[in-house]
Amino acid sequence: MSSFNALRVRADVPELRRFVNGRRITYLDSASTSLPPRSVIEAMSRYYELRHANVHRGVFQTANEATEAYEGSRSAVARFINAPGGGDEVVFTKNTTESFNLIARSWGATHMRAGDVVLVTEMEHHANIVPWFQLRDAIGIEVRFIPVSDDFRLELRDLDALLRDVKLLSVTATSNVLGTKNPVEELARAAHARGALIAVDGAQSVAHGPTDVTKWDIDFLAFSGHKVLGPTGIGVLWTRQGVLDTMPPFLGGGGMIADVRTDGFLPAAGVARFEAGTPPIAEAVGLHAAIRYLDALGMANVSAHEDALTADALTRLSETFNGRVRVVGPCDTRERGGVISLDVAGVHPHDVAQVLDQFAVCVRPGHHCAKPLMRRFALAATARASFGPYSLRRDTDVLLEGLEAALKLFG
Amino acid sequence: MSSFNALRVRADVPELRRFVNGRRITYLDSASTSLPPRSVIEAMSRYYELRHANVHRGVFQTANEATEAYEGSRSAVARFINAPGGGDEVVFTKNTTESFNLIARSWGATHMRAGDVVLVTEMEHHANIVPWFQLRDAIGIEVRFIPVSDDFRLELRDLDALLRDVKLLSVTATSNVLGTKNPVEELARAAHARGALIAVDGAQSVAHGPTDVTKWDIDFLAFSGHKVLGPTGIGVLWTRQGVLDTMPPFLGGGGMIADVRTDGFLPAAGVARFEAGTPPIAEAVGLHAAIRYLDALGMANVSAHEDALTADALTRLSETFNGRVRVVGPCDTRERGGVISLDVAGVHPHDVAQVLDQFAVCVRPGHHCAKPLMRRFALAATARASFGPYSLRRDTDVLLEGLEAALKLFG
Amino acid sequence: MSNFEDLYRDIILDHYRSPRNRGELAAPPAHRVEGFNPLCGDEVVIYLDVRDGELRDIKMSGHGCSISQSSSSLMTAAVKGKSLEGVRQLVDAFLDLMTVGESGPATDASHNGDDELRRWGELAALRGVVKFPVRIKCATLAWHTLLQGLNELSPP
Amino acid sequence: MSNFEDLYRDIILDHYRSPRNRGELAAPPAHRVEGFNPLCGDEVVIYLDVRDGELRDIKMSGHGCSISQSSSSLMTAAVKGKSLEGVRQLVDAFLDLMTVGESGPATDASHNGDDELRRWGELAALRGVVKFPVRIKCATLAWHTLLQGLNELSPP
Ligand SMILES: Cc1ncc(COP(=O)(O)O)c(C=O)c1O
Ligand SMILES: Cc1ncc(COP(=O)(O)O)c(C=O)c1O
Repeated sequence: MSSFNALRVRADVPELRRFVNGRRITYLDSASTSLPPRSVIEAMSRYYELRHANVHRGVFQTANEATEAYEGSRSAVARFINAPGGGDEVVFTKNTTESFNLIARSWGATHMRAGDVVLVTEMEHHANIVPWFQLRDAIGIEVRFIPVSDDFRLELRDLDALLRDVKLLSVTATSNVLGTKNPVEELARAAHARGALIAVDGAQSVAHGPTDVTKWDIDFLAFSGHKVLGPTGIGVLWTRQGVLDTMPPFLGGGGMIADVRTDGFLPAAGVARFEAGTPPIAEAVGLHAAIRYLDALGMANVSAHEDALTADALTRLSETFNGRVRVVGPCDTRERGGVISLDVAGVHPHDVAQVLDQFAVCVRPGHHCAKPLMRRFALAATARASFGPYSLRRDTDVLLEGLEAALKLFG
Repeated sequence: MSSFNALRVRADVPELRRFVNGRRITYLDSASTSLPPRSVIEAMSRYYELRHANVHRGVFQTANEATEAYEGSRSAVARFINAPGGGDEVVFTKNTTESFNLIARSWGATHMRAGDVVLVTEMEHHANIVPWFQLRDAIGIEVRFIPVSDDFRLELRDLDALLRDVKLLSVTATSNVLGTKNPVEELARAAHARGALIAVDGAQSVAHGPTDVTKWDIDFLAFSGHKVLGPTGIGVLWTRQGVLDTMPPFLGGGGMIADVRTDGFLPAAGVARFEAGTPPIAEAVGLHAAIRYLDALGMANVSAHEDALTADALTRLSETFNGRVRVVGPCDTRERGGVISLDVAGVHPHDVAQVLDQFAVCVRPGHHCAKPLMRRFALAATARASFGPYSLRRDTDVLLEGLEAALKLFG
Repeated sequence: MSNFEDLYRDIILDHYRSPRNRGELAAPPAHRVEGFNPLCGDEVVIYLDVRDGELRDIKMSGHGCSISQSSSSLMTAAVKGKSLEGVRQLVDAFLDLMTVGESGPATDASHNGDDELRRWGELAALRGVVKFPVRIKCATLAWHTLLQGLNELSPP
Repeated sequence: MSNFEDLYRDIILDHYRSPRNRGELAAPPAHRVEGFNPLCGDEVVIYLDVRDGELRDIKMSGHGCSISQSSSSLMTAAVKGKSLEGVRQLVDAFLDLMTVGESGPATDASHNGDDELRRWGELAALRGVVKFPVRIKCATLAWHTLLQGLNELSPP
């Protein structure tokens, strides 16, 4: 087992040393974006200082090095998520959102017809909803939602009926509002049993516990570099080889073609066909460093660490505030990750966040790009606190202190 | 006039200090990607160390700072290209290629019908060809090509006839193979006179001379961060306000919506509607630093510097090799930029580049993502040398030395 | 006074806790207009009773943060009984006050003299918002909505 | 010997300057097969005269860099007159030699003994290519094309 020491992780992250309003930052917004450790920042700087060049087709040495760095990152991503087909199944996109658009417009537009159904859930992020509405508006598919129960879980009793005519089940591994972890393996079995494929939104899961697309037996996985301690500007779409091979190109341009004439073009083979134009090279280098860093921590350790923090935070929130602060999400840590949405009695999430900012606590108020879910629970917004591998119990101390102050100011 | 000193620029670029094969690097591949100065690399590192947060909707201080940094970059880009409507006309994409795909799928799919024509040129990069073929395959538009003359210019005699039924003229400002600079203002007048819009590919022009979309009177401008001394992972699409307002969203997801329900969505207003998901935040910060750097150099100075280098290189290539090395492109520097494609007698471009690598000279062999142009001149590939603001006359010395060696080895 | 305390002044908190002119008017005859901030979900509904070029009565309902709620309460108190022209002038002036330029607030009421402050009355309490650019949308929601209502009643 | 000199050995340059078996065969009766490297535009056309399970004659044309041209020339010299089975074995072994793993060349012929070298003959001159991963595609183009031709003649 790898060694894990949250204090050491914290020391590795430069931004956590910053002072705001006279206090050291308490960062509880990892569900929005994670803070990269020094090794990630330095890997990108070193890349730009030493070996920056455009990838592919270069003959000179730095061009070879840049290409190796870029392709090396692809292989590392494949190993990290245990992709059965290795790097040949990993497409670099710009973020999770582009990954879902790619699934919808390449796979979806090819394999779905009017009347076919894509089944999502009421707890999806807009990234896994809007592309399907766009496809619906283009070719007439149906977008169906698995309901969320009052206790913040997927309502799966009628799953078999919901799966009727479904070609793709597209579901988040972990909700970015509720923290709910969904039963991905069970859903994969159900989807496959009905002849449907399954896509998993890993944006909130990949940095917080082990990912194993082979064991999960899924068909697509999407996630973002910036949520796994890596850089902005890069995302991943992993697709099972047999599925990838059936997908036409998405964006058109350089790098994704085998030939272009004045009367048409021939797409390239493999993942290249989905990467039009100069790819996010430095970002791939940064993502590789992030994955190396997480790997060294050990994802099972990260998961255990965040579970403990979450359990502690839930207990203390309930004991301290006695109902004045409600957690919008499951209370059992076996069913949830470290994303804690708060509903503070009489205090609007904006005001909660503003008061917390006085304590240098970073939480996010808003609908978290999950408006159907907010409507489901008749909320306009929540104030969301979320953990990362660098989080400590003392972060919860400051959070509680700030929440007290907010209740006092507006009480 | 700003001060310009190429030696100082060179000192600012870390990668140019590197040694390869026992020699300091001679970087002649700026047309593929440019090398960022230290200030760009450090701006991004500082961002990740101090103020990284997700943009928009954040209330805490670093989130505000990140948002200001991101939006500040947008305004800086607008000023740099003299956008009449400011930052409200600047969309951040992932590269030039995505910018063209956005034009094709949002503007093109909305404003063009079967039989309408998009007019491109034989010297376009695949980024400005393939998206139009994809649109043709989707809705039946026609893709028409302005021919290139034997002296490497656009053949504009029949422009008026070529413009028949054209809805969009989409043309590169500077060819990435020939170096040819096209008469953008004249083309804009001709297009507008026929009721067509004009899109300009600035990938090869923006880092090499002044850009003024107002004076040029164009409708779209696309370029990439990594070709203007900035980072990978970011591109720009500038669109005139009146045109932008008529364009539906492109990718779907978070950030580009006004509302999402379980039965549909409402797109956001303004440029936000084209930026789905977490945008390239650190990359925008790097791009801002790059623009600040170029601005301080003065784009007119950069242009004069590269023109002088190009004129000198063309003269010496012709004097030294006496026809054994042919330049595939115009010889008059008033008509061309610092992109010099070489055809070396009896030596394949791959071998040219390989020999040059021994001298630590970085040039790019290949079709440069311009296969229709290569076919036009019956070339499989060229070896391309290209200048940037950090280029010096001595780079040409080493290039000539390497070319001599290549001719000797294969002669 | 710190920026934070300048944001959450007592007047603001008072109007948040005890909003003035809260409620509804029968519409019609009153005019009803809705405002919505899609980014944070804040919502305001305003009822306008306009007669003889004068805003005889105004009521508001909806939900939102302390800034948006107190701003709409302060607004109703400030505009009630005014001539439509006077209302328009006040709305324009207020939206101006809340505009931030590239390098910070364009107008900073706190630098203005007593005259200026007297003119704004209780509304001056909102001047602290300009130091928190993300909150400006909260403070202006009701005002934009009122403007829209006026325009619907008599296009400018 | 530096990597560079190891790439451009005299034998390579000699075969590049004076390619063996260059030309065409009337097809039919000969079998014609084309190979294309879309990334660099290299092209090779191979003509195969196969009779009684033997590659009686082979010719090649096309254009490309020194590595692809010399490799195809060396190939024609090595396979001409061989049994089809022998040709297949050689092609497989050569493509194996040119395979690089994640951490560099999988096989490095230069570490092998004299036996190995004797077996490869002049083809051993191509072993320097594995140190230049981007050039491997150049060296293998003709071989992949030959394999394709053999498969077209008699599916494996
Ligand atoms: C003229 C031209 N257009 C478009 C592109 C594509 O740029 P990118 O690869 O950054 O999308 C390039 C760069 O290769 C270019 O030279
Ligand atoms: C569950 C989930 N899916 C998708 C996304 C979108 O990620 P990105 O903005 O990086 O595209 C997010 C992040 O906000 C998320 O939490």
